[in-house]
Amino acid sequence: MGVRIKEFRGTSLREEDIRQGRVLSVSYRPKAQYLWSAGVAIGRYLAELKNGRIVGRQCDKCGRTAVPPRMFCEWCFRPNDRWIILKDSGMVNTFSVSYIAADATRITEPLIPAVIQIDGTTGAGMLHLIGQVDPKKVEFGMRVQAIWKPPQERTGSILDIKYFKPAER
Amino acid sequence: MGFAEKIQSPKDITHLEGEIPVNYLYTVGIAGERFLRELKENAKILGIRCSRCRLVHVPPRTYCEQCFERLRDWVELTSEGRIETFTICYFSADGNRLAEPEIIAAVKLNGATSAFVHRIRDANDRDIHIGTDVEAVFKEKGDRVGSFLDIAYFRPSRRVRSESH
Amino acid sequence: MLAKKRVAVVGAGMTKFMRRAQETGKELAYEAARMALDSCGLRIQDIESVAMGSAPDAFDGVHMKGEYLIDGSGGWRRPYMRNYVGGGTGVFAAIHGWQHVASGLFDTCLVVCEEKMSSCKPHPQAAFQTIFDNFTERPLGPNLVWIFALEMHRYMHVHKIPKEKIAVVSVKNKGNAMDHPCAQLAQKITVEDVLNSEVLVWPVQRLDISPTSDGAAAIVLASEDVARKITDSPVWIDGVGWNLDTAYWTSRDLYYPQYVENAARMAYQMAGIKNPREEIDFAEPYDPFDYKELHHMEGLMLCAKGEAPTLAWEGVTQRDGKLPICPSGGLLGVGNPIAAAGMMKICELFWQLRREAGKRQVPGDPKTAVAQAWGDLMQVGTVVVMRA
Amino acid sequence: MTQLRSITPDLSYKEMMFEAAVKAYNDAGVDPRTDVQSFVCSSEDFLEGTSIFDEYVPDQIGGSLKPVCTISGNGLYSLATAYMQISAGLADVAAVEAHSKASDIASIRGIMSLALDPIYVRPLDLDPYFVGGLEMTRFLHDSGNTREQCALVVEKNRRNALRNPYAAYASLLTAQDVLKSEPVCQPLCRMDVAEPADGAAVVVLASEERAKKFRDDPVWIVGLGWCSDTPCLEARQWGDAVYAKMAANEAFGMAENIRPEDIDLLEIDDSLSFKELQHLEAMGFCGKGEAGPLTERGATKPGGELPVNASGGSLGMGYTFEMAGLQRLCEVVLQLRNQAGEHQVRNAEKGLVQCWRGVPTASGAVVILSSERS
Repeated sequence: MGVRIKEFRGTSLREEDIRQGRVLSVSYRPKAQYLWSAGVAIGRYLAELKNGRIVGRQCDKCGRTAVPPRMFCEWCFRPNDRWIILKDSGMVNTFSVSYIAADATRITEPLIPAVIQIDGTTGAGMLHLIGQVDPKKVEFGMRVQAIWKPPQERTGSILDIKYFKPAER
Repeated sequence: MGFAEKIQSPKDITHLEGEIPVNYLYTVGIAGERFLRELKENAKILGIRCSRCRLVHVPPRTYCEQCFERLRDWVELTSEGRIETFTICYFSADGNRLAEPEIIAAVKLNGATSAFVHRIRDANDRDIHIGTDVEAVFKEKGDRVGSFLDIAYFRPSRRVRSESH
Repeated sequence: MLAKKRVAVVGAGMTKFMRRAQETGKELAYEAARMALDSCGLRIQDIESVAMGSAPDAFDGVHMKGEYLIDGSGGWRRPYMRNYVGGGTGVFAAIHGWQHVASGLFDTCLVVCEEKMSSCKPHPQAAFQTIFDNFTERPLGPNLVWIFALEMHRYMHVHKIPKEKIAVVSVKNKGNAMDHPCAQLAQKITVEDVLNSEVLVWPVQRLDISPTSDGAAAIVLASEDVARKITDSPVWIDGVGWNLDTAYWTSRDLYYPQYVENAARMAYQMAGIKNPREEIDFAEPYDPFDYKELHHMEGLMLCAKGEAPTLAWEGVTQRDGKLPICPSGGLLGVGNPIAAAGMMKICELFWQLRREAGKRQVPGDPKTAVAQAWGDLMQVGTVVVMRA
Repeated sequence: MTQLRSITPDLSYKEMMFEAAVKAYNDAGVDPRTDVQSFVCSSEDFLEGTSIFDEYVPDQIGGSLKPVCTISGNGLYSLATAYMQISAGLADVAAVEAHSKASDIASIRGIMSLALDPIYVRPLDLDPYFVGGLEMTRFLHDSGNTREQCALVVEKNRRNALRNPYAAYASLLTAQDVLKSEPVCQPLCRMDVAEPADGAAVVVLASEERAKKFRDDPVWIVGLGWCSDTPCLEARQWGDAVYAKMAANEAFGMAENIRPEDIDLLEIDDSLSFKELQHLEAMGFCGKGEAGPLTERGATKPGGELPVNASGGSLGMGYTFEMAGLQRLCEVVLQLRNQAGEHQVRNAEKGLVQCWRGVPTASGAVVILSSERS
């Protein structure tokens, strides 16, 4: 597109061109299935969520506590040292208000995704949702508290925490 | 090396099942559109010639991969050719055993320099070897949808079949 | 040890960027590659190596997409390799191509980037679900816009930026794209249009975002002696840099892209740039969202932290401003076929620095420019400095 | 490199990569946070089940907030990229990573099918190994090598693996067992196909100057090449491994004074039994039709005149997808340092490593290593 180039190629279609068969297409449903191994750190993390606890791993060299936990410290590049049982409360580092679902379709009840810094860590946060609050009332730095599923409904998943709600003052 | 601790009981092993949850709809492209339309409408197989490389590509393409020239010289091919290589396949794409094994061959159509990969049916195993003459069997017009599978399969040519009997 | 060689861009090409292309991915790659070769009068036989850049296979729906694209990218019976750093790929592909030539292994390298997002159904967003951690994030049902909204909101909070100072970027880029013949979303819009558009994930609204696109773009690289035989006006790649931050993005403060700064420092050091604000004549930072352009201007050290929104508001970053930013129209205006969009920015630097950008030409006599891309989990920065 | 295993349910891929990285940095005597300036990883999204897998690589190899990139290709391609970065003056020390978490994949054939052309090949809906069957038929026909000689490759490599503690599929099975095994895509049978394995490998490269500071016995990369033939099945030369021939030509071209007859041992792709024979012939280690007879008379055994896959290869160690090339490279490095233990090849000074990206590709790379700087 330099001035020397006169022609740009590319044939733009509308959705209907394909749907109504004006141009040919091939549809395919892939079979892409997995059995991901959680490993040492995430395995324990999920097991502890089932117990209603959030755990992190601490590195003695830099003193950081990491959550979600990993068995190594990425900054010191060494195996880290111990499990730390953390509080299930924290502070809103950032948040947003979502009116769309994962597949980009519209939802009526907005979700409030947030990065929540877990108390007792040095800035380590987790992605989760905020609930039981009017989206307009959520603030940066707001203190929040995990709301857990009842023990019998927990499966060892990040969803064992239903959401975080504003902490009582 | 390694970590301060590891999993020591199989009971503590955790895994998660999941998938990549998407579907696809592929347009057949500029060259594919003309090629597959011709299969569908007229049961004819088109190739495209690169005069520089002396190649006749089938399926046709908008360009020659070897010299990178744009191709425009469409040619009509016969539906007869010969087997370049073959294999007998026992499983489907999802890993299940096929009821009947399927013969798959690379078929070089007369006048083409590239070779289709397609099914061979209606054949005696002993007739299938490198060099066997084969011909395309098309689906009925009403069943053709503009797909590569509008060619239902290849089978040994009439001469091979009559000699075989 | 092989000597390090100076490397030039000698040709560039691209397809139109489209929501839905009829061409297959191979055909798109061919059109861009062929145009890049034609633009400098080379034939594929003159090309010694090919570097391919393309982002998730889950868009095109082809496993080992690099292999699939070989023939359309001119890779037939050549050394051909695909690089992949998420959204940063388009600019990293140029860096990878630079490595092919600067290492002394090859005198020429064709760099091709392709993306065909429209194959993915029901919507390309579906594929983005699979970029999240399978254990700790994906069960929450996140989508891509979530995390950018989280980053944008943090950026706005830390620097107390009103939304309109961000919206002005979208207005500028979609307007700039009016002059780009390949543009998908060229529009004359106003700040009010952006602020009144549908809220997707607050603070992200419909007109804050670039579209999903199909398209391809390509450049031809050559070593110094070869470049001088090909053209009288080569454009030099004088600095390259890239950097990847931790995958644990929730542990970072998202208000500032440190990885972009690190990548920029690497590239500036190589190019001998000490004061980027003075020495860079214009820039093509990555703008998949309007706030990203501002974020990246700061990471590229083209202004102080938090200062970019004001520069945008005051018109400094307009095409005829003191520091033109995204004169092409960027991803917001031209479109965002991920890797091809980053490569489009390299193409734009090439055309601008050769004064061949037509109606998009930035005024004055631009000598030095920077292109940058970004990707993964808000994590990777890729930077190229080019000189006329 | 970690030990290869058929499954590793107790470790995540990150934990496996960390173990390989610790081993490599310890072996090289480098600190990744201060000494290593570039990290090059190898992965393909659909093999991981995660899009943009590049996101998840930096932390466990010491690369956070450093130049890290991913090559969508075999580990040897990543090695070539790191080599170019060092040659271009971008880095003095670079780390190359590749891994396989094959046991995380629950539908490997479904994923391999996604690599076939969606318009012209995938609609056949067949086991993608049919591409290997088509190649094998034509290769045997053109070269005159026999089906039985392919089975002998399996026997040799699985037995070789008995002496290699890293191997996951060591076995005393015989060529007869291979011929009797279940047909997959005839003439290809179940035991002709290397079984998948999990593992991780990290290799540290350094410029000449730095390498000499780290250790007295560095192994030198003296030649490398990579090449792709057509991806279109319709245009394939079915009997020939053109990619291996061209990549070897590039590598030997760069290694100036080294010819195939100077190579003391080879670790080359044997992910399908016939590929070992086809690759030997393509790279010029013997004439057309000679690889089978060489195998028959034991020339390619560890004590033979041209030891091929003394480690056990992919058939004996396990197939590790994009890690396969780096796995073979680690083996040759151990051999050239005289540290290969029970499967040590005597007086090994020059070795060749080769990879093929597997069905349905026609791409691969070659690296020539030497214990002498030459």
